[in-house]
Amino acid sequence: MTFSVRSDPNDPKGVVAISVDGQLVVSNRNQLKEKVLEALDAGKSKFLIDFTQTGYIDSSGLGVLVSVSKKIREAGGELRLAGLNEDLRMLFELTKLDTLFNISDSPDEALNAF
Amino acid sequence: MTFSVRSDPNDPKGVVAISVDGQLVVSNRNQLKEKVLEALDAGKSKFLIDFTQTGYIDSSGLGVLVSVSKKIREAGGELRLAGLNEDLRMLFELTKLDTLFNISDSPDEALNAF
Amino acid sequence: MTAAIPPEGSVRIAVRVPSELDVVEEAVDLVARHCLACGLAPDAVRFNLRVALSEALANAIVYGNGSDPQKRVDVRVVVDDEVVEVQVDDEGEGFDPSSVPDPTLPARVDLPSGRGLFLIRQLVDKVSFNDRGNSICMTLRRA
Amino acid sequence: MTAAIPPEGSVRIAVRVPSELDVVEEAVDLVARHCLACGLAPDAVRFNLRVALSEALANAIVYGNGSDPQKRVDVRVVVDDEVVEVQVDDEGEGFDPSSVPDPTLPARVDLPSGRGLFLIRQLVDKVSFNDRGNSICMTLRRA
Ligand SMILES: Nc1ncnc2c1ncn2[C@@H]1O[C@H](COP(=O)(O)OP(=O)(O)O)[C@@H](O)[C@H]1O
Ligand SMILES: Nc1ncnc2c1ncn2[C@@H]1O[C@H](COP(=O)(O)OP(=O)(O)O)[C@@H](O)[C@H]1O
Repeated sequence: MTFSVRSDPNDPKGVVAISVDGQLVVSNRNQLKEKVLEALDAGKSKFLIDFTQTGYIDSSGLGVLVSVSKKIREAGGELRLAGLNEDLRMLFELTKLDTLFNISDSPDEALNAF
Repeated sequence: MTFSVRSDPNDPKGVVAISVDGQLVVSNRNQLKEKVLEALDAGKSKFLIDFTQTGYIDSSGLGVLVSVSKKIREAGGELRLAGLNEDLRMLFELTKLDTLFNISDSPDEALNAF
Repeated sequence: MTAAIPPEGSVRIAVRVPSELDVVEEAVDLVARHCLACGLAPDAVRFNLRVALSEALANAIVYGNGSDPQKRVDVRVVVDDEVVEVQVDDEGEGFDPSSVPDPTLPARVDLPSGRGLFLIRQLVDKVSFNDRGNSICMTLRRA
Repeated sequence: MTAAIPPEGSVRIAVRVPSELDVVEEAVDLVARHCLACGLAPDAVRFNLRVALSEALANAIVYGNGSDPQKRVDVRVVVDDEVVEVQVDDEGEGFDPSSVPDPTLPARVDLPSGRGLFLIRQLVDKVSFNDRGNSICMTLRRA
């Protein structure tokens, strides 16, 4: 399992937290997209993608984040990223994607910000 | 340091115990020979070579054991080998050198046998 | 990088990879392990090299070989005291890397693709292609 | 084992070693690390492969290249799902391996040398030489 999705039934905000365990790359990025689309279909709108357990992300991983972010925005929802280590944060900065995403240091910080 | 030589001043038998740490191979076998020759020159005659900390032995390592064993015998001394793991013991068996050497399981057993 | 044996003191690794995206991660892991076996600093191997090689492999498989299972991708690595060179060859027609637009331009930054080569250039110290454009060589300085 | 790229799914490693006995241990370590990176069982790599490769390298350096620092020893390793092949080439005149006597014969068992090739043959699954005798190929079956 590369992605684990948690959604706390007692959370009044109804945030869907997806944790990326391992790599977010060309071979598994579509799984992430499906998880988000399923949750959107189920009426969810607040998403946290947690990279605390992530090794690396390739350009197609970054690409899927761009496209799910767009889907979420179109559905009137909100996406936050959290738990990026120094290397991962560098990828967002190099590609200027840090300007496109809401990036929090920790998952908790992101949850509080919704 | 590949070889450590211990000789307990309180040991009435005066055994010289040489421990081979790492490999006994073509690049260091002469050091072992020198240690034995020095001790023979100093009047020692009982030798224990301890392989508990040894990784592998190559054919020139086996060769140096054959030649020091001869030197020790010529000087009227005694050589015992100990602490050979399964792989090392196999080398002695394959080459039939197990018939040439006194091999004890543990260094203590060897010390008692002198 | 075409001689079978590298200069003294350096190590050469060659791996042939099938044209399937599913093997990219495994191939990257394998090459990374060999780089560690050569004594490369774990940090540089862990991230920059892995990401750059993932990009190059994915491009070779998808654009170069059109995901044709009959076609192969060859990875050659040379590690010496100073650098790691990673070359990825595909069996495709090649392309003109200078024609690839900058993905950080305001008009492109929200596109879902087009960041692969850009990332490679940012993450390694030197990138070169053969004339045809079906062979990329990425150089990372050690230390 | 001469093609630059091995068949799909296998890994090829090439190392050039100077003709100095002092580097044998380091070269053996390096090759062993790469074999581990290929997923070989640590046990087989730890002992049989190390001892056999030490012997082949020492022979190539001393007998093959006469310890001439201008001459090189080339080590090529191919690891696939079934076997590890380790080839050691020197620049010497070669020799006739069938002329090497059995070191376990009663008359030879107490000689200080002559056990290298014998050990290689015992520790690996297959040994072959080129016609000239300056290239030895040792094959170990995996698992
Ligand atoms: N090995 C290759 N063979 C042919 N074309 C390639 C190759 N690598 C890259 N390209 C071309 O360069 C373009 C940019 O690639 P890249 O920067 O990796 O972004 P992306 O893969 O997201 O399109 C690709 O769309 C493709 O047209
Ligand atoms: N690469 C080589 N080139 C030339 N001669 C070799 C080579 N390898 C082995 N030989 C010959 O084979 C003999 C036996 O080698 P070996 O069994 O390793 O024992 P040792 O190295 O102790 O003599 C050597 O003495 C040498 O004459």
